[in-house]
Amino acid sequence: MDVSFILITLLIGAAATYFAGNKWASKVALLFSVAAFAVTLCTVNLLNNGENVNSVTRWIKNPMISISLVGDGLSLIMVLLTTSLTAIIILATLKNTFKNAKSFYALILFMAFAMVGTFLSADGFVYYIFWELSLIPIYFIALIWGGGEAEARKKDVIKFFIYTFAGSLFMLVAFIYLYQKTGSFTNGALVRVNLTDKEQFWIFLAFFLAYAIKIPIIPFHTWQANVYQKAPSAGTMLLSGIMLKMAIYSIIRWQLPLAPAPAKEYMHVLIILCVAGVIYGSILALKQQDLKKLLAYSSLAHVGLIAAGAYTLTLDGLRGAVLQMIAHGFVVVGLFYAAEIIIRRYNTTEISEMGGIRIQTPRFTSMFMILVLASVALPATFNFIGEFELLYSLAQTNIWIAVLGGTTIILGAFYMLRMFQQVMLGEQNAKPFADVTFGEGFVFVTIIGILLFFGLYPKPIIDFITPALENTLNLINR
Amino acid sequence: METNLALLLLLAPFIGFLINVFAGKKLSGNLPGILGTVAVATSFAVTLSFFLQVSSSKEPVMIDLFEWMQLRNFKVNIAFQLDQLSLLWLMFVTGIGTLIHMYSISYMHDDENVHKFFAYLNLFVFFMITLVMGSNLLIMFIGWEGVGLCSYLLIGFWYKNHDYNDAAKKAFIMNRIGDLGFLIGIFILGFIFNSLDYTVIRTAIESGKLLQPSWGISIAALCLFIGACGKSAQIPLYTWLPDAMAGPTPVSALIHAATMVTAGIFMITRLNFLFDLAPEVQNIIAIVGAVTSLIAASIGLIQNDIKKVLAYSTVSQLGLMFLALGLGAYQIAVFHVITHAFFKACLFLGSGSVIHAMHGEQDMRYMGGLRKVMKVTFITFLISTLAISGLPPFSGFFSKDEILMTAFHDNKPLWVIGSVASIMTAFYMFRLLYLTFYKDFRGTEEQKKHLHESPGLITFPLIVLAILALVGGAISLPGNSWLNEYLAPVIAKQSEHHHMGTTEYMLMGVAIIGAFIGIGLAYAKYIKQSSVPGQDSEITGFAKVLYNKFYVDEIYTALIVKPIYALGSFFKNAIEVAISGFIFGLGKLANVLGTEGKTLQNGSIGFYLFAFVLGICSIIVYIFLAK
Amino acid sequence: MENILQQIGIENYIYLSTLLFCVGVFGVLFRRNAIVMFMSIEIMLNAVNLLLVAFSTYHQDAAGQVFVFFSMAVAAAEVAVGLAILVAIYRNLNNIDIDSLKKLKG
Amino acid sequence: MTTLIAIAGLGIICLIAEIFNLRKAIVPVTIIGLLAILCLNLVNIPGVHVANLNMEQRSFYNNMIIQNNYGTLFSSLFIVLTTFLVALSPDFHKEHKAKLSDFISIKLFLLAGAVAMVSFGNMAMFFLGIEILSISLYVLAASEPKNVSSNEAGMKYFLMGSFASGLILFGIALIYGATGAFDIAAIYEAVSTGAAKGWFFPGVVLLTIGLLFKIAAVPFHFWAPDVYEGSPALTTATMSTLAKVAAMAAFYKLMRGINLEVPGTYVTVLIIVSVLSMFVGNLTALKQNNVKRMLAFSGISHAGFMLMVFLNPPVTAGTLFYYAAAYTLAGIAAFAVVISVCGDKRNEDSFKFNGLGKTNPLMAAVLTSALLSMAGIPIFSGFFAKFFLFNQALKAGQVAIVIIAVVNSIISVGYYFKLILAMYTKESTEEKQAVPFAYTAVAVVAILLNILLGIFPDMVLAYL
Repeated sequence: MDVSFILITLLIGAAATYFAGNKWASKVALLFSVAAFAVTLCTVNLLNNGENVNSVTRWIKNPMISISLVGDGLSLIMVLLTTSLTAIIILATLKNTFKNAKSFYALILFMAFAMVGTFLSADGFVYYIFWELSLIPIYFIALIWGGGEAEARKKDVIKFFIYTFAGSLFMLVAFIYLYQKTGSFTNGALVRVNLTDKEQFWIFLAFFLAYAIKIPIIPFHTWQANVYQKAPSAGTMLLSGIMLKMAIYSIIRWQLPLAPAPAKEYMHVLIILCVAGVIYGSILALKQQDLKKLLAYSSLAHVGLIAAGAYTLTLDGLRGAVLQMIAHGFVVVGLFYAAEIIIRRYNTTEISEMGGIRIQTPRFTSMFMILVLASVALPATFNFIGEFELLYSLAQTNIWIAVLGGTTIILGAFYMLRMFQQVMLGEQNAKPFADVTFGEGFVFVTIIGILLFFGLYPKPIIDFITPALENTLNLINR
Repeated sequence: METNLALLLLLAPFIGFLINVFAGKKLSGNLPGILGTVAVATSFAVTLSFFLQVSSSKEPVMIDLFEWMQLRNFKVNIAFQLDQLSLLWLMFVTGIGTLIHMYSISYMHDDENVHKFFAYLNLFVFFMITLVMGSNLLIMFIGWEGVGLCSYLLIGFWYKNHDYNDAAKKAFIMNRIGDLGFLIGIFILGFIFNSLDYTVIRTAIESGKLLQPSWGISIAALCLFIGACGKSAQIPLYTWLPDAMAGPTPVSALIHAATMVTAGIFMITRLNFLFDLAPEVQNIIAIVGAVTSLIAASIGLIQNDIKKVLAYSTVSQLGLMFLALGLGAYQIAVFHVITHAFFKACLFLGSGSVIHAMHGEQDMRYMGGLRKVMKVTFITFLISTLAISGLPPFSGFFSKDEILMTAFHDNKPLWVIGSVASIMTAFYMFRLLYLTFYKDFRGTEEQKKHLHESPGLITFPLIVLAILALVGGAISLPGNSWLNEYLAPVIAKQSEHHHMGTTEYMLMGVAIIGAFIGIGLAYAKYIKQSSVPGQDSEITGFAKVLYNKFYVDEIYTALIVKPIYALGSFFKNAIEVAISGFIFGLGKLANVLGTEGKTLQNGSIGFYLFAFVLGICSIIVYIFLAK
Repeated sequence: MENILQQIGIENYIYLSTLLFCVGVFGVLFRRNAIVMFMSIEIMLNAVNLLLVAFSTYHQDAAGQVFVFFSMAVAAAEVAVGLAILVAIYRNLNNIDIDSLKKLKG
Repeated sequence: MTTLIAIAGLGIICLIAEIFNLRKAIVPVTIIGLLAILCLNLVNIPGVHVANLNMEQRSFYNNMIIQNNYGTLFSSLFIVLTTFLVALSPDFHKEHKAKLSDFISIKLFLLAGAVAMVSFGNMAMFFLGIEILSISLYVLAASEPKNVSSNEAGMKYFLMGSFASGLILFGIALIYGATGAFDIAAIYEAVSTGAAKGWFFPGVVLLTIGLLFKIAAVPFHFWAPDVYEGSPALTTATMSTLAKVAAMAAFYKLMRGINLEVPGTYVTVLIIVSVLSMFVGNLTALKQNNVKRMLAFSGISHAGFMLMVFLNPPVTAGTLFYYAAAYTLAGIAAFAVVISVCGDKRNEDSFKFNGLGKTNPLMAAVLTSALLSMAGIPIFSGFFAKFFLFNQALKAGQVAIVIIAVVNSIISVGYYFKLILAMYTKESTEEKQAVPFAYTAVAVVAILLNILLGIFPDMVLAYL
């Protein structure tokens, strides 16, 4: 029993879903995603019992490439996030009916497969393959099942694809270059190679391009809002909930250990860039009239803070980044699901056409409210833990940066509450709004439960990830 | 055992909240209210037992539950600390809380969402208890933001009205500004002390071996004070409090008068040992407090909305408390917090009772003569008014007088400001009293018909609070103060308490005279001339400035909100467009080149062959002749 | 035996055939009549054949001459195909002007 | 050697079969025959341990033919491709069945030429191979006499092709003059001993130019788009896969065979040509509406990519073969779909692919995969091909070229995905017609082979 089982489960799941036919696709997909989650839990358990969950398979002799999957605290927590969120996302989409559902769900599972692979692979080349692979499904999901005017959608989706593809190709070049230096792609070997600062700089840059586009960090973010808006909610959830976490995870797993010198030298530049993203995103969110775009920009802001934390190269920063990744993953999925529900009921994304929903839906309102509060990092929600550690790490580098980054708790509250007021409150809306069904409620309750529980008792996660992060830190400071 | 009791104290309101949230809709009639009241009453009972225990044993009760957060150099636990200070606070939080819950049962009984109301109220009490009980700054921060949340929920309780929602939003965001300061303060303390536990920090300080230069501590103290400003509505973050009156009156009484707004004072008192190390910050606190009290009082002079007046008076009183804090007289600040809690809660509830009778009318210009119909309300209101105006033997007299005394000893200008503020207080409070209860009724006939004394559930709390407002001063009489004894363990530096000499008595006299001046002016204007404030349009000159609260809100909008939006549109319309334009530009460039390539491919063999030969020649030239 | 090549010198053969080759090239470049272009190409090929023969004598080695036969055969085949295409074109367009073939472009 | 003979024999059998009008039998027989030849060919592969393509070789007819892993693998690839092409033929030519045997036998001779081009040991053989290939292609290109554009394509291809042949011949002549031999080994000998005369290098350059024309590299590429568009789709498929790769393979073999140390200027020229080809090919492809033209330009850019193997010649044989295999398999799959969509109705405008995702999901999926492979998206072998190429280039220290190549792959995504978009987002304009089994089969098998190659690169890499 090793980590490869998770991948296999998901891959089989994707195939099975496709062949299950449109009628059963969603159910089968749900089944397999839950199975994958279960398998992940088992693996985590094994790891906690100190067993070896890694799996290595020889693949290509020349250049020397082997499919080596490594499960440590860092990667497995991300896998846990991925599988759980995938299950939740599939659960969330059960109600809607897609044309050609079998492909849709198969693609979702396949994407989960690719992303899990990205988190697990310790071989740079395999990692890159999974990284690219995860791009194809989301491309088709956004393209085929997306909403909005077709031409505009095409334009945005292709822009997104080329943009991210471009970024990652440079990462590939960097990997090959490293391979020429070391004769191996494995993370272990790559972090041990001695590079001149100049080489490190260029490699860092290549990686940065790939990640900055994926995360996204300003000014590489222009694809984001449009794609989030156009993609179907499931796609948006996958993108914002998991996919952009891939990039931040990669920063911690690959970029920083591989090229620590520039990371140290340009630390402040990077952090300021990210923090600028926080403020920029927040202020833009204030101006959005489109619900999904608003959430997209808020996500831009939060993720900027996470990246900033990761670049502080402190334990708190890394830990905060990981914690916040998880927290943000759940919150953003929840928020987009809420948005999805509203949009499905009113079939518009214009905030101006909403409002006065609270009267009709006490349950939905409370759930939405809690999610909003979580996303503004109210204490005792999981997000607070993450955001606190992040800001604390920023404060360790420079108190003023911390103040700047801290404005997120003000601006965040500003635009989120504004949105909540415009969407939910006010005199009763003319259009009727049915309160959440049991299924929808279940999704929300799950997410909220997770957020609140770990908000008060994050110890299990912290203890799980800290050793891995300490290793990373040692590699960075080697 | 203690742990369980403490948890009961903490969780009772929370359970009430849960029940009301999930089952509240099904509970009929007053059941939600009764439930909420019982929940808080339970906490009160438990608090009482702890109070007695601690005040006898002098030993704080420490409860450590489990590890919460890990940071580079320390851990933060979920842990609670029941010492003299927190228990004192809990006493009046839960005590007054119970009364106000009771009051609300009747006050809110015909609201459609009454169960929600009590749910929120219970939640608030829960968070307030957390804030007070926490044994480290982060727990306090949980409560700190939690109460902010509840105040948001309760201000916007009537969510159909967007003005109320705006008020709620404003309150939350302004608090958040303070909270950022609080967070930064926490960070700095974290660096300096590698812990956030009060006890650890205190021992670290008192052991006197501080590695960090004290300016670090000063900055931390300043940041924490900013946090306090947000919560306790001090300049420059006070403007949310008057707007917060949008909430139901019991809320104003509980949250925006008695308990939540005093959180700032609690925090500073908690960390008094820290602030003692930063005299410059203490100065700032004192000045801010004094100025706030003056400004707020002056605005209060001519407001016509009965609750607005009380709101500004609250701000002004809080200012006085900060003045005391700034002067290092923590016990006195606490003393005033308590007395103020009594009489201000009473005043708010009284005004609530009036509004209840007036069917929602809040403008004093349409009241008057109510004392005939609403005896109980009137009397309790009168007592509280006297208390706040600082007339002996009412509680307010003692607390306020001690503050002014300290001010006189340490810093004369501040004493002057404080005194002026209290004269104003006396004036506008009696203005309020006269306009509301004296002369003839100025409302519509319709209202006049329905005028009535409020039911027992409303008047009972009034009476209790009035009594407290009357005798509350007893806990810290000049000379021999029970309170100072009681608080001694938690206050690091004992403020030299001055024996009662001639100066002191002289000062008392001055204060009393001042109060009488204020009252006299009010009497002259509103009873003798029986003048009634004119319509908004008639107000002119400085009065207009006062009436519009010095245009502070407008200034803030112009200076902060507007620019942010402008920046937003700039980002949206300029930068976003520019960036994506650049990206698309690359694509366009490729397309243009592609078109060029197409034109080159012109289909004529002649040209193709020509290009072919050209290629050959250039290659040969390059290879053989270019050497 | 006294080889004619020694007297003339192989270089001159190379220059000659290069010259011929260029003549062919220019023919292809500047004539628009397909037949003439074919002929020019033939000139190019024959220039090469000449060169091959010269070299074969120069090296006293028959392979070159054999190769010439190859190339002639190939040239013949090529021209056969070429003419066939030409005929087809003539049937369709009633002329054999190369410039009339500009349908495919862009 | 046997391979070559067998192929030629098979071609003749086809012609004879026509005479005894066993037309029905032709295609099956040919395919079976080709597969048999493939096996026959594969048994020649000595084993994994042979690294260098100059070792472990057997020669026939005093070095006319030299058989080694390089030649064998490439000829196997050609045989596979031809099998696909033959399988596509009957449905493609159903209008004029009478000519079927001619088409098939021409393809077989063409294959013979291609095989000769990768297993020659002598300039004569090389020249013959290249000419057989070219002439059969002229014929195929112009194989629709009634159709003007077919004529035009044939004419253009023929004129410029023979022009190029002239250059190649001239080059050969000069080399012969310089070394006094047509035999590769002998030439190698002469060059390494320095016995070669000064005309040797000019000869090489002319030869190179001729071959650059055959692989359609800028600036000798102008014929390609027009000819691809004008010729019947099946012929285009042949050109863009078999012919191009054969020429490239021959080019590489020749260069490795005859001149060991190339002067820097020469490599520089190749690099410049490669870069130009990438840019011109990709950029111009962006604006094409005709799918065949688009593939022609993408082919030009791929030629540019393949030229990168000359950055580090001694070790790139495997890379070249892998790239060729990946590219041709994807190409065949793509063309199978193109043919199935457009038939031999002379119109391949991309709007005919609108809504293919709905009308024929399978074919759409295949075409998508093929395009993704060409664009170099992982798990398709196209990606690995590019990866190995970049790997070699970086090993040679040519970071700049790699960056340029990367930029080009990014550009290429633009037009590959334009087609994919059309298939999945536009509404279909065509009525849904039944796709012959052969097309589907070829498409699917080809793309499966492609993916297989991607998942197990060692399958072929180990032999070179």
